Amino acid sequence: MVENRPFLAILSHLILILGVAMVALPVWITFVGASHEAERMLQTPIPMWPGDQFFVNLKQTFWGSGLTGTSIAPVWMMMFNSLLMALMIAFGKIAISLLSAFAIVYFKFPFRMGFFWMIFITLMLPVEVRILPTFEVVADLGMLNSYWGLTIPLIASATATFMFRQVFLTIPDEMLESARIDGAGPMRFFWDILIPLSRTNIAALFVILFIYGWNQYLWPLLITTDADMSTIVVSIKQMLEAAEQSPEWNIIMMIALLAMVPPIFVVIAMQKLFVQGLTETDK
Amino acid sequence: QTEINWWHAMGGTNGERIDKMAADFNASQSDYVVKPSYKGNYTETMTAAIAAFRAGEQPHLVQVFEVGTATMMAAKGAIYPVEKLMADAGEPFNGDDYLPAVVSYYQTPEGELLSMPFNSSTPVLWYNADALEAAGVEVPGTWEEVDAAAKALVDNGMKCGISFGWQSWVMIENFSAWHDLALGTKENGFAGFDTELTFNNDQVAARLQAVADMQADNKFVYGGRRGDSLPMFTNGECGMWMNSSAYYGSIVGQAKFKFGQTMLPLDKTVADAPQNSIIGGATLWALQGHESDEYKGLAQFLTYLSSPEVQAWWHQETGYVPITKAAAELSKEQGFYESNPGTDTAIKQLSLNTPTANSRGLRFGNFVQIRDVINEEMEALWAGNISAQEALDNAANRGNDLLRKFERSVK
Amino acid sequence: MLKRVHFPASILPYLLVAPQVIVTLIFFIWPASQAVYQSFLIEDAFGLSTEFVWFENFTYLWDDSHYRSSFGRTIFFSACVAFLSMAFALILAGFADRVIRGSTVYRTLLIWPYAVAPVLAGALFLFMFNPTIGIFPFILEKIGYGWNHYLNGGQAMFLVIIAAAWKQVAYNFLFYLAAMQSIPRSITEAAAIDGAGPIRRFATIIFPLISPTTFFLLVINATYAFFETFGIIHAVTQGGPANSTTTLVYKVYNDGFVGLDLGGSAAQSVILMILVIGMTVIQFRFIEKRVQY
Amino acid sequence: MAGIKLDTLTKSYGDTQVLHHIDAEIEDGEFVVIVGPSGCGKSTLLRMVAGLESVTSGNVHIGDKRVNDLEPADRDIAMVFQNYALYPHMSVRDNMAYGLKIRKLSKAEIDRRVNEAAEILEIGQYLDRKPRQLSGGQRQRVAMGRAIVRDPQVFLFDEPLSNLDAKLRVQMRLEIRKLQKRLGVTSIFVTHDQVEAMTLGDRLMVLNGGYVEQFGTPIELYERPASIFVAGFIGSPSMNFLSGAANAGQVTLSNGTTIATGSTASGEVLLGVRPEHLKPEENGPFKMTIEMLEHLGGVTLLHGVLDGTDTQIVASLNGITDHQVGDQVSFAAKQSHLHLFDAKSEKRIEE
Amino acid sequence: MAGIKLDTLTKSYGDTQVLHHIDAEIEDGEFVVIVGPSGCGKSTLLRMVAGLESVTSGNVHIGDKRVNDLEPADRDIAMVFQNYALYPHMSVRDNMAYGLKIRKLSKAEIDRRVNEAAEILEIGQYLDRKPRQLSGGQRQRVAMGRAIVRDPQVFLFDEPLSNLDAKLRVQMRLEIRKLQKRLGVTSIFVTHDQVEAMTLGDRLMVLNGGYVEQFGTPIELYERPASIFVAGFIGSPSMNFLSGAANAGQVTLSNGTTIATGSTASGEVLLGVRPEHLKPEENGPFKMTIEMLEHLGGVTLLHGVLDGTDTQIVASLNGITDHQVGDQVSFAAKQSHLHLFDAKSEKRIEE
Ligand SMILES: Nc1ncnc2c1ncn2[C@@H]1O[C@H](COP(=O)(O)OP(=O)(O)OP(=O)(O)O)[C@@H](O)[C@H]1O
Ligand SMILES: Nc1ncnc2c1ncn2[C@@H]1O[C@H](COP(=O)(O)OP(=O)(O)OP(=O)(O)O)[C@@H](O)[C@H]1O
Ligand SMILES: O=P(O)(O)OC[C@H](O)CO
Ligand SMILES: [Mg+2]
Ligand SMILES: [Mg+2]
Repeated sequence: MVENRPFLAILSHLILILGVAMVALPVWITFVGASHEAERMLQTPIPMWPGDQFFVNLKQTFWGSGLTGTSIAPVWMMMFNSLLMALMIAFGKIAISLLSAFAIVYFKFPFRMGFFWMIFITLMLPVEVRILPTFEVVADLGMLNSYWGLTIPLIASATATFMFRQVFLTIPDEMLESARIDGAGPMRFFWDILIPLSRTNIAALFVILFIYGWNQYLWPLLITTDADMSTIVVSIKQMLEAAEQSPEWNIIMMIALLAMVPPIFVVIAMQKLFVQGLTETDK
Repeated sequence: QTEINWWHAMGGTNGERIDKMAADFNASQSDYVVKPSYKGNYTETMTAAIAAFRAGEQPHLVQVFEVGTATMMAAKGAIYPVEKLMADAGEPFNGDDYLPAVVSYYQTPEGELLSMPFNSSTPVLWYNADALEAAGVEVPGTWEEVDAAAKALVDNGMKCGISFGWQSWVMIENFSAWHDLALGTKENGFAGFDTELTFNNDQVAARLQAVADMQADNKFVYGGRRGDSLPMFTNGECGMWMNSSAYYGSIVGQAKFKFGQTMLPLDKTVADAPQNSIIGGATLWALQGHESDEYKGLAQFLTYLSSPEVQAWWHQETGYVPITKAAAELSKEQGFYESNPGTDTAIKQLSLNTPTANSRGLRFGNFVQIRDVINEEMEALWAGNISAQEALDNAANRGNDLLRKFERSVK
Repeated sequence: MLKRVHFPASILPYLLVAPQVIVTLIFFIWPASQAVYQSFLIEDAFGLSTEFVWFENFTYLWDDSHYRSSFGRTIFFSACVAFLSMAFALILAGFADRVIRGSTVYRTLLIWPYAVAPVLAGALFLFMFNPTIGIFPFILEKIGYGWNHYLNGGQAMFLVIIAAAWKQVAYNFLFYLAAMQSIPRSITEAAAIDGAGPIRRFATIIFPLISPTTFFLLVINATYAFFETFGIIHAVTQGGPANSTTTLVYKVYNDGFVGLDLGGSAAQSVILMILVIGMTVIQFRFIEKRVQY
Repeated sequence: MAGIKLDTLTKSYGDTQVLHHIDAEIEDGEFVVIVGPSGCGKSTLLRMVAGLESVTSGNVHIGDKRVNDLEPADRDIAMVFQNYALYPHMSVRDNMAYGLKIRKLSKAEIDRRVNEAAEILEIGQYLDRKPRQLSGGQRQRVAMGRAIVRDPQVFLFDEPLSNLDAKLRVQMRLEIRKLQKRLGVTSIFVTHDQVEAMTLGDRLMVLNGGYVEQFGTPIELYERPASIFVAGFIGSPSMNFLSGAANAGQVTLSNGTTIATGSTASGEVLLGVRPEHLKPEENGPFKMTIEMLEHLGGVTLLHGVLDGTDTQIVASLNGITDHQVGDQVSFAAKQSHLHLFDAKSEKRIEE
Repeated sequence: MAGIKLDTLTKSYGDTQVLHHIDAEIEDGEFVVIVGPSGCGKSTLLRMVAGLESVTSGNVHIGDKRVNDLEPADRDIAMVFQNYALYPHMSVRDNMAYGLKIRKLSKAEIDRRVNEAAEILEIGQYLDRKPRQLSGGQRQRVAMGRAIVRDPQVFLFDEPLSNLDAKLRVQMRLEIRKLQKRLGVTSIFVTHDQVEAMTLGDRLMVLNGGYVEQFGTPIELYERPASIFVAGFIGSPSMNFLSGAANAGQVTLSNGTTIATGSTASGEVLLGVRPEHLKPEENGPFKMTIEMLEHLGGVTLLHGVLDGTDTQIVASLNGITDHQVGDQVSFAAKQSHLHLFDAKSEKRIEE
């Protein structure tokens, strides 16, 4: 910056730290909540500093049955389901979007823009508003209570297709020309050149879609009836429900914490690629 | 082994108890396996079952709360009346074994039982005995006394006198039954779908207005639609709490003080004596579309669930009323009521008098939505935006619209 | 912005778009058309009796003052969420852009709420604002302000707004910071030489220059507030008290899932679809010819 | 190795014709530079030879084969792009080997060719780097390398030097020239820089608005530009043009001065004379008042206006002269250094 | 108007010192060009004068005032950036008026100044356009205009021409020169292009690795470069350097040839001679075999190796010569055109 006054620098840091503190507060409270005994969490004011029950709660939550009597699958299993679902959604969306964006950008064929618009307009509609008919389709296809049912209906992606289209459009024409002169056919070009060149975007999209998949709520709630298929995010809402009767906030907060860890880990671990991929093309 | 799917809405400790019942049944025989699935709260469970039915993937048995009764009943092709189910499967079943207040809610006008009562409750008045004692007041029996006790509690330093949850159920449906007032025409809907809501009468309005006025000095504090206000009671913020008897299990677990339950307060300006309260909670509905062999297993399971031992245990653990006379007897024999005074309040309330047309229960279509509407209007009342009369009028009007819609949809 | 060269035409492109198109057809187009069809029906919950009623569900909605007011409420809610999260992000990004070292550290510290599920965010805020045990009601009471979002519609609205905004700050921050960092340094330097101090520079140079980002974020945040906050509302207020946090999407869900009024809910879906398509077109056109100086 | 023949080649995009009847024969091993201002169609022409653009009409032959309908990969050409178009995710080695791998050459053969090319281009030590770890000049060499390993019949270059800085450009220009001579591969090189064109090409094709203005050796173009366009384009600083009337072997400028040209032409003409051909000479016909001086060390440029007219005129003198701004100087030029152009058609008037 | 004084100015980033003891006095109204290769510290120095970089040690004076601690806005300077740094969201008029508005000048005064500057720069008709609607050259002028309206004591230019194409660069260079002379504002101009430096500056400061190699007029630098660095940097093509041993007024090259220099120096030296100063002369001391010819029209460059050595040598001859690759040519150079540098220190050996 232009002004080199230390006062301004300190002020900036102060405000940023304050901002970070404000943003982090909810999670701090969650963490604190997860580290006390259930009883302590029902007395006002609730504590602001961590207690000593963190690992006890963690153990109970992760290996034990979780919240008393939610009678759903153990937490590790729900986390596994969430993980599988998130990964399948992320990879599935990326794969089919890459292919369709490739077709739309690198080929000229009848109905090209028609396909594009169909993909684009329609998929903007969130599951919430078309959920019943979609549920019926899935049921008719016999995909209830399966990982396929959990993922495939969510796998079409306008955003990803659009983003890859943008990415491909920014790849210099000379790449294709050069590859054609080198004798590469379409699929070879796709694998050898296009995929490697889009890898930051793929990574960024992976982060977004992983989170999207992990955070799904209404869809898995409806599509799974088998406790073994339940996901962790769904269970949180059910625990809130159950909290009316038995408010074990410490365990709820622990599960909330566990449910946050994987997506946050993914975001932070892939932060650089994520930011690059996101801000350089999508914008 | 034949699998029998049972969707339920019992989270928390009750969910564990469900699992235990299923496991016990599974262990007791080798032909059938009952698989319980928790599907969220009452509304979510019901919706999930309906969605599944439309998709041909319905469970055998689903727990539906009492307000969904009309909807379920109307779906003639979807449900398998339990009385018929039992008969078809050759399981012994006798309606007279059940508490009249419980079964009457779920019978057709012809007397056929449609769904199996399972977890039935009724609202009671929970009180913090220590706090009442400290404030120097007796356990109240009338609304006048409630008001006085609330004042005493607040004066004695409590944050609130009384609160309640499931407000439509407690403050309108049960208030009306308790004082023998009609909620709607056509015997509260039992006599036909062309019914209209009439709970917007002076008596209910006066009561609600009085409660709303109690907010001024925290004698009454509103704390949410369902059980959200439970911590206010168990924390010692509120000295009295009106809600389902089924919170017994939770209160036992959480309250650090001496507590008790007593009958709902009487509004002396409305009636001289209480009539009877109506049930809540849920029943188990069998759904069509499965093999007869499976229904056989289901029938066995229902018999098992209604057995005196299971029901008594369930009743004593949860605070839901025992649905059969035998289970109530058994509990008495086991000395449960003696060692836990007040735990028979619910049964007493329900069997106080022979139910009248006003106190049998209610059977309104779209009642889930109507409850929403009532909740909305009551919240507007608590927030001071409108008067009690306005709230009730609005609720009745909007409710009637929904009734008309329902009437059309099941034509 | 189209390619100068293409691969020669063949059947290949059709094979390539096939998976996406098939999934779209089966899981979108078909269900969406079913929803449209349902919006013309009055149906019982189980789908056992149906009556075709043309636009009756729509006229019913039109006459329903609660539906109309949920429109206004949704717009208010979305505007507040977008404004709050964008303003907060803008301020933080403005300062992060100033600090030469450490802006990535701050980015790391700010980025993660993006990853938190809306339902979870709802749970956290519900816990913090629980009138009985929550920390904030406790503090508020100490300063003489009573908190009860079960009763007070304004407070309930405030609660879902900040929970929704909280989650979105991270995303907005990322874009704002990237936008600011992509402003050529020489432009701010030129402004400094022209005599503009930091605040003036921000107001007259930086903010106008990142206006494309602002517009982009506005669309994104509006979409987010419209749809993705469903989980938050569902977890925190369930639309209450007295409808005061019932947004359009929540109402679709509630009428369809809780109320089992399938026709009415489908009619609302159809209206939402039209809205979304409108928003999509705006967004598409915007991204396509991004405002660029 | 093979020559290239362009036969009444045209190109249109929709209704706009961007190339008009291009005819040219390029000898085997020849280095031809296509030069012209931006948008004149240079790249389009090159890309038609490469097979990256379709031919609207006419024919392209490489060797004896009509290649109009062949895929680029089948034309046995190699191309170097302005932005190098290196595959950014592949090492230098893989960049060079890619085309060979696709052609399914043996591993040993690929290695041999890559190493050979790397040696020629002195990029052996970078073989395992990624393109972004290389400087502009090194990238340029890799792009060349990728072309060389293919051992094609024809090299095509589309402004391969324009992303380099001035010094490097001069150096790479020399290298490309040497390399091409050494390998003897027929080459077409596109540029808009006249110095590059002059120094590189055996022959230059000057394109203007899709038409060939002139096709000849650099010296022909410098000494006998076929049009005002070519005359102004080739040479630096640009040729001075003075309008006048030609008559009986002399030209009368607008300020009345007459200059003997020895040409029989008559009518409105433009008289062209290059700055470096103006020599100070007392009473020389070109009189100017100096408005600005530029000392470049080796030469000094005098800028001014031809007296009695408003025609800008530049003279380039050797060494550092002691002229001052405001001085009046007279210049003369040899008759052989005067060029006459028809004012209307802008074409050279040949004697 | 004011002069600028740099007084033992240094700049370090952390541990790395990028500028070493810069001392210079720039006269009021003078046009000084800072020139040097990329990364030598030119921009850093300029930005220290502007106040955009802090001073590590030493002082910067503008006029009589020590400005080390003044904010850029308070130094009464104006700066033109390489990328112009125009405010993209403001019209040309607003771009120019921005600084004046901040200074709270009256509307009338602002209009007057903007219009005046627009007239000088001939951008009157673009005043209401946004920068993106302008061509490179027009943007350049707007950037100049923004500097002019401020009527500052000092103009600072950081490679303002390097984004323009060659033709436009020459033209803008002339315009800037004229404008500066006309306004008489003290100016510092940074460039890495020696031609630009030579033609623009009253004096040139040659920077190399953070040190001032030489500070003098273009002609001084051309005629008496203080070091090999300056000698090689100024002039195009670059000076030829031949290593040899000096002794008693002559230099013996590595191939045995001796050349009279008239210098009393002795020891290992480098003998410098510019390509344009080599004249063909039978039996001249510099003998080379031509390896490559470049015909630029006005001049011909002969590239070769000095016979008996492996030293590359370039000669630049006027016109189009008829030399052929492979020819052996001998050159001579006037004694006054020979430069001697100490081989160790690389400094000029002054007689
Ligand atoms: N795909 C296209 N569609 C329409 N017009 C085109 C297309 N490609 C090129 N043109 C036009 O054809 C003309 C020639 O373009 P070309 O790229 O060959 O010019 P160029 O001489 O290479 O210019 P430059 O020196 O800028 O690269 C231009 O006027 C251009 O606008
Ligand atoms: N902020 C900085 N931190 C550390 N080193 C820097 C910084 N800015 C510049 N440098 C270093 O200082 C030296 C001088 O940089 P400067 O930008 O002044 O060079 P320059 O002569 O302007 O080069 P160019 O012609 O490429 O613009 C360079 O080696 C550069 O790497
Ligand atoms: O909490 P429960 O199970 O007693 O149910 C209360 C109400 O009856 C639900 O409608
Ligand atoms: Mg081109
Ligand atoms: Mg610089």
